[in-house]
Amino acid sequence: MNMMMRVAAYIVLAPIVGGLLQGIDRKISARMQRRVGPPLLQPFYDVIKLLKKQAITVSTSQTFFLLTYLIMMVLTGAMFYGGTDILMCFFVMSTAATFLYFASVVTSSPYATIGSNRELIQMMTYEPAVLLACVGFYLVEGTFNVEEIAISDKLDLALMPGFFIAFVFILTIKMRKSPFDLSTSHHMHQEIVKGITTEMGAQNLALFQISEWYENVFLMGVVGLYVVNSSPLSVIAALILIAAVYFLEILIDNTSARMKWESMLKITWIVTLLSAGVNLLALMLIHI
Amino acid sequence: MAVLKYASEAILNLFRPPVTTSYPAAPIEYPDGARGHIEITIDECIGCGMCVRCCPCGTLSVDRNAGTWSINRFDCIACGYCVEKCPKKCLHMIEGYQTPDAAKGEVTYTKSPEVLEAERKKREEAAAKAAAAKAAAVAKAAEKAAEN
Amino acid sequence: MAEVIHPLEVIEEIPAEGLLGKVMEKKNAGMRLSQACAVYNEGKYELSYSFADDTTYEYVTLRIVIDPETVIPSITDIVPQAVFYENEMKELFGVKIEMIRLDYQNKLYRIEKETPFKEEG
Amino acid sequence: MKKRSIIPFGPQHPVLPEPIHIDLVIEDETVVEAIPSVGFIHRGLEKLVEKRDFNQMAYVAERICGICSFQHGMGYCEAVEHIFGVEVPDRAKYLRTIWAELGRMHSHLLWLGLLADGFGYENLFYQCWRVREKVLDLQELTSGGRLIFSVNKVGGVIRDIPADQQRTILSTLDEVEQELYAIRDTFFEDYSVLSRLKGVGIITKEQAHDLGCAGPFARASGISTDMRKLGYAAYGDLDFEPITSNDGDSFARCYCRMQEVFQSIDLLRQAISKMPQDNELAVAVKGNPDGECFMRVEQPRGEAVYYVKANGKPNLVRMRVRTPTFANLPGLCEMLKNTQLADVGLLVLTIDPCVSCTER
Amino acid sequence: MTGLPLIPFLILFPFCVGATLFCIQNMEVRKVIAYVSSSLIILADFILLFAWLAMGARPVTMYFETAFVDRVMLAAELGLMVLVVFLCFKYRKYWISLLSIIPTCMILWIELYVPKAEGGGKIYLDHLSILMCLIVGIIGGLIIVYGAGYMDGYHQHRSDVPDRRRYFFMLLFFFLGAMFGFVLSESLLWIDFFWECTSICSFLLIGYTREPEAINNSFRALWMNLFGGLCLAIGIWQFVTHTGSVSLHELIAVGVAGRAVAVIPVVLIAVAALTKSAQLPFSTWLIGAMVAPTPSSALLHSATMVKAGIYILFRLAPAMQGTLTGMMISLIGGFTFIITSIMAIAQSDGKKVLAFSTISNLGLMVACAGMGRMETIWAGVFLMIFHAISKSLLFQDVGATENSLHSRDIEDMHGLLYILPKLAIFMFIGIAGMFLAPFGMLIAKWSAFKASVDSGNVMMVFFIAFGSATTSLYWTKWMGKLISQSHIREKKFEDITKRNEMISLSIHAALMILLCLLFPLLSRVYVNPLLTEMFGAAHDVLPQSVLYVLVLIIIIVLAVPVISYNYVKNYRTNRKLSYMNGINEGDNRFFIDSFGDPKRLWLSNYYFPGRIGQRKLMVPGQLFAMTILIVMMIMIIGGVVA
Amino acid sequence: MANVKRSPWLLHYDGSSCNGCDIEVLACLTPVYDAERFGVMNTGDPMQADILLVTGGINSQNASVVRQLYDQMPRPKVVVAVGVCACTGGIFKDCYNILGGADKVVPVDIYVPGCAARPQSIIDGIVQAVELFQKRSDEHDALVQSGKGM
Ligand code: SF4
Ligand code: SF4
Ligand code: SF4
Ligand code: SF4
Ligand code: SF4
Ligand code: SF4
Ligand code: SF4
Ligand code: SF4
Repeated sequence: MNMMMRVAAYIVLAPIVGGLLQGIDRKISARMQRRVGPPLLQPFYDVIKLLKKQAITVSTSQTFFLLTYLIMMVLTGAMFYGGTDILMCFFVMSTAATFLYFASVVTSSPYATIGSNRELIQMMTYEPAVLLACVGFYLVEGTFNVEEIAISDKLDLALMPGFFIAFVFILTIKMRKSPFDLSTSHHMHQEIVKGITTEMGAQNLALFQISEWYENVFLMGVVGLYVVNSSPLSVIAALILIAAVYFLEILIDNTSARMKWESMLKITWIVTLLSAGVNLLALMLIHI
Repeated sequence: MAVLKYASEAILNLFRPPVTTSYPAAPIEYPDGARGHIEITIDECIGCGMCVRCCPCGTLSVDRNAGTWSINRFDCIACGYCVEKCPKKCLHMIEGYQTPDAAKGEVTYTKSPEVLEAERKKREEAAAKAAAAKAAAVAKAAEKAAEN
Repeated sequence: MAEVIHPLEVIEEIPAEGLLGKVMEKKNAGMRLSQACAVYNEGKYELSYSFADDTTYEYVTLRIVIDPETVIPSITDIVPQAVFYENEMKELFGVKIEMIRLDYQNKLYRIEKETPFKEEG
Repeated sequence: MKKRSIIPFGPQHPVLPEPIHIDLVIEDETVVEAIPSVGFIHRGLEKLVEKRDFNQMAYVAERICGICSFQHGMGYCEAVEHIFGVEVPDRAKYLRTIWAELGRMHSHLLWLGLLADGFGYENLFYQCWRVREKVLDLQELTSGGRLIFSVNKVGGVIRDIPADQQRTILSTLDEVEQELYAIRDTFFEDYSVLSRLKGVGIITKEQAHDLGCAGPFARASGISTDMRKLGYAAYGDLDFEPITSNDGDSFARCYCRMQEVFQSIDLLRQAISKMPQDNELAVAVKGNPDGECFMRVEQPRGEAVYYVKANGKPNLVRMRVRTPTFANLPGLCEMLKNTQLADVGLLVLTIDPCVSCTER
Repeated sequence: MTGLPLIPFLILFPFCVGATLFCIQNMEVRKVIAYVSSSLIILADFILLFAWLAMGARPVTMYFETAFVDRVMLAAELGLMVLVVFLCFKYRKYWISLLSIIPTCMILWIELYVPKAEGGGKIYLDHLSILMCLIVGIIGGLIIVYGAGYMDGYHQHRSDVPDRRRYFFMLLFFFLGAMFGFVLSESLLWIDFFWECTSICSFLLIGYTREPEAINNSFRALWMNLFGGLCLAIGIWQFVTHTGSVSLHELIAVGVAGRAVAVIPVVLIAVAALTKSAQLPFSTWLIGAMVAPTPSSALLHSATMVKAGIYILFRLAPAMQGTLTGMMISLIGGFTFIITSIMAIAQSDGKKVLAFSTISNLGLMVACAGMGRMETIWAGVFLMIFHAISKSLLFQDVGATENSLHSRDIEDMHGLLYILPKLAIFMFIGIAGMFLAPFGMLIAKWSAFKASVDSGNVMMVFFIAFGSATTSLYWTKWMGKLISQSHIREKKFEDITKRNEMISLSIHAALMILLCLLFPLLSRVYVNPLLTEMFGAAHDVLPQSVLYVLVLIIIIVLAVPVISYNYVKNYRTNRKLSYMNGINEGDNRFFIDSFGDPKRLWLSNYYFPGRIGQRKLMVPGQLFAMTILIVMMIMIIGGVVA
Repeated sequence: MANVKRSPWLLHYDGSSCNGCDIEVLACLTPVYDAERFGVMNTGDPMQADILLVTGGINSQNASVVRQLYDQMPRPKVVVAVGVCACTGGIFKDCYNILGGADKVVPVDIYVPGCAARPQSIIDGIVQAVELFQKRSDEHDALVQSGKGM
């Protein structure tokens, strides 16, 4: 029943938390740029506005793909907070991402298509680090089960710093932050216009936005998982870690240029190989 | 080469006040002589049409007889050429811009009734004078003709 | 106090037939094409091709005066970068220029009015 | 062929504030073919000579482009003054220099910001524009207009910069200089920035010469040319050397422009310190011009050529502006070959196009 | 028991049908015979399965006295050799004939002169061989049904190719017989014979069109496969001369016991398996094989024949576990998996993508076999099942699409959903089956991943982590093409897919979805016993509870699109033009170009041929794999000899 | 009747202007004026825009582009003409290639004069446009509720 509660809490609260996080993000970014910035609740105003607008599409099936993306994303998070298999969560997340790709590519619009091609490259770039993070948990805890990982006595972060670094690194891609906001960006000027979201207007964009909130809350949950253990204090530590990681992402976003796909792929894979790889070798040695 | 070169500045910026002005809550401060819009001291205008002819946008119109001077503020580029050219120096460049609006009509300035009255009188006088002069001239001419 | 350069600035009038030769000559002298333009004046085209030298700041303008019907060759084979200048002359003035490397076919600016500059006053 | 995408780039494109269109053929993200087209801003303003007299044309010339508006006005006026054979008063020359250099600063800061925006560094864009606002404030203070000054006329200028405003300029310049250091270092040293600029869109010195490039674009390829050396306005009295770089890549272009901002600060200080004290701002010109003149000035984007031809009537026969962007278009076409799609917008920006003045 | 007549039926019947078909001129009659015999084969497959299950589902060895059959086989082997030598001389590839002559002579010599321990059975039935039979029979039968329709379309579209359909179907049936023989045989000599049969069938099918390219490719396939045959023969010869036994299970038992005599035969047979499964450095033949008509690509070069290598590796897995050989095999498999999946990204020819992906997936199976742990074999078996079905479906679909579209280039499939909807949907299902979350391939991959972690195989962990990322890329971008709005809407294509093709496609698609739902069951009732046979004991690789949760997730994930489809079905919206910087010309297909004329928008996926293309990576990959192979062979053999 | 006026997203297009007004539009978004205070986002994508800012007097080649961008925006939408050129054609209205104002091509709701229009002026224009946007959104809602619109 506890599990059901958590899942329900995620489904209800994630969009609120996600929207607030984004509001904080925009506010902090503005201050880093010496601006006042939008109100904290701006993301919600935006989504409400989008929902209120006339429904438009370039291709009618886009809404279908986006809705599927949203539900899959919710499912991913629900599986995670429900305490199931973490590897499965990420597999479902990839499937969700595939639907986002479909939603964009179905339009046959030049910039959406280029954006989605880049999205694919991004998916290829972050997937190894994600899989390896799961392996890290498995090696440390002997299970892929989120619940078991969360209630064990170990402090995962201490044993898997390399995996953590790789994961935080790819978070920049997942959260669509500079320098890796290739496929679409929250910023105004992008060489491929709005990338994958180019053809999404009104309700469709709102769907996309809400999915992102769900996704971010899920990802932040994974970050928290690195420190959550049987000790109740660890929850507070997790929240601090999440805040730190989120702030770091904002800082990176505000202090770097957008890179090109080749640099992104190379740098990310090298970081993944080095940090996660060394960590993996070390753990394997202990393990065996 | 450095990674996240601007990071320290960005973090410091968090503790610096934003540079954002609070317009529209606070009014704009213009420096002296800022170019905003054209005002006319209409009563001094002699309706010579100099400004109309020199305006590069064709924004102005005058009607000497009606004593009006019109400007389409949605068409004026605030170049100030009319101000420079006006022989009576009755045009002025004033700070502050025309506020945006849903319509882009012209505004017409009409001389005050007294001035108009005075002008009319003047004109009538002048006309009368001219008529008199003319009559005189005609008379003279007739005289001359008669003489011849 | 910095030195002030007072470069040579001349306009050379040449016959239309001599254009390519002269352009070649300027190019070989290491000058770059600085501008090319047309004027329609009193029923004739005056075409100016200006060449600049980046070290001496010398500025030489070749001027040809032709009838509207005269066809002149493109200089883009010698100075490829002249494409935009020549396309412009062709589209806006109606100068008859042959064999432009990248001919926009009078659609560089895609204006609705035909050769607007080919009328006076 | 099938593995190539054929897509439009522009006219409406958020990376480029101005409408310019390129037919792009790309393979993966590599540009195979790029054919630019212009004409979305072509107004035909050169034709206005028939409807406006040569004095009014000064205001039209200013509006060829809102960025180097002053320089356009000045270039045009100098050309007409040349035909008249009049010499403007010394103080007017210095005032023109000050405004021109302020304009160069604001234009370069604007460009640096847009470049940062072009490679997705939003914060840097904001910081450049934040500093630029101070320059705009100076412009408004001294001329009355933020962008378009309308202070030039044939024969001189119509406004003076009194001593207290000169002091404000100097103190603001100090602030601007201080604030620019962090920005400069970010452009010159940040890894992500360099990864986008270094080695991208290389134009060699020979290519730059053959393609007829102008301004910072040419200087970044090692061609040391700067029309200010011709000594128009008060430049003959000031000490400076053209800033060049030999790399010919996007970074070199960024480097040259960034250094030119500092050079402008220096020139402004020189100009203010050497400003003559007489009060005359303009000479009167009588009658109508007759003759022709090619006038070259160094605008922020490089050599601009004003051709004015008059025949003794108030309306000119021809006014023609060859703007630096027009001269740099062939260079752009060359650069776009074999670059990455991500660099297309960036490279278009590195010639700092002013489509508006290119098409007039 | 011994009299189970089904087995000779399964092996011989296809040969007879093949020969009959070759003699019949009338096309309709041929087709009827083909349909009926395919159905019979499938039926026989099921009868075999149920009969064997009824017998208690225990491994059985059969047919001890087969002297006559042995002689016939020997004669046939010589016949094959003569055929190969003849063709080699005809096409001036003289040296290749040596690769046939040498092993044949060796086998001849073993058969005639080497004393063998008597009493070895010739046929062996267990879960693995029955599973292989089912795959070969069901998929083979369906592909033949499909092929009957396909070849009509093929010759319509390729009018330049001489019509040799009789010959084609004969070879397909011959192949089926040989394949049954191969997976059922216990005697290494029989295995060798059937092995050569499949090699030669494949060779002849690749050269079907007799175009120069086809002939070249067919000889490349021939020499590589014959080279494998040579390794196999040497391995057998080694084993026989040392132990006097020709029994496969004897070999495995000896290997598991860790005796040195088994090491060299095992490694040589494993290398032979690498050639058959087209692992690096032997991958090029399979890419070249794509010139053959699609049914043969689907049947031989993806779904079944190449699995012969996997099959034999699975057999050897217990003997390889923890040995250098196992390490070598897993290393080469893993390496092949990642490198070929990267190369697949650079391909736009649909069949080539399938070929690379086949090699890549085979690489994963090979790696699973090489690691030789129970979990990896579990994963490998599932990979094999799901791969066979999805790939067969995909190959057939691409073939049918090519017939209707006159192109199999993925770029031409832009908007296929709106041009040839049925084929596009099947293709979509097939691709989804290859890598998307709820489908079996992914779960199998996951357990392979987990097993690699458990076995501490760091290399494999990396190969899988990076390889699955690259795999997703090429599949996803293909799927994207199918559903994109078409930019060639004005051209009309007729769907000339025949009914029989559709039947085969639909059964494949249905099978795939069914198996996904049933796979916990499959795991418990079939694959676990299989592992028990192999390893002596089996525990649940994935706990049943996990499996049920998985199925639940599968159902939910499959349901999500359905739900959202229902939700948006009646959603009213306004169509807008797509964003083209404001210069669409009329609709979404054209824009106004720099010369003011309409220009067709064309969108292509990313391929990066200059960076990761076949030309760029194949040779380095081969060199690397060759180095691993040679160095490790030297170490292994040196270790035995020293 | 949701409150949509807190989130006006802009689409800016240079309809043959001299750049002066364009860079002032951009300046509105930069730290000193920071239009994001009002929830303004400058999106480059018509599908996502609520308010179209047009600068310049529109030349013949640009007319179809402006019209198409306008058409691609979802309702409710507002058009703001920024700068004298966009209001009337300004100094260029006599040019042969200038149509003379944005309202020659799309229905303009708010005119922002100035050459160049000051950032504050543009902000004023946006504030006015936002009120109109809210009004139209309410009308749109009513239509949707009555089942007539979509
Ligand atoms: S300021 Fe300029 S545009 Fe305005 S009315 Fe005067 S002359 Fe005309
Ligand atoms: S120029 Fe002066 S006096 Fe003459 S009409 Fe204009 S405002 Fe009146
Ligand atoms: S499009 Fe190009 S590659 Fe394709 S067939 Fe034609 S020429 Fe060959
Ligand atoms: S390029 Fe020339 S016209 Fe354009 S803004 Fe710069 S200086 Fe002005
Ligand atoms: S001048 Fe042109 S390139 Fe430069 S900022 Fe303005 S619009 Fe952009
Ligand atoms: S693809 Fe077309 S051209 Fe080629 S063989 Fe088939 S029908 Fe003929
Ligand atoms: S791809 Fe098209 S053009 Fe090329 S051979 Fe095939 S059918 Fe002919
Ligand atoms: S109104 Fe003035 S600043 Fe704005 S575009 Fe027109 S000329 Fe340029």
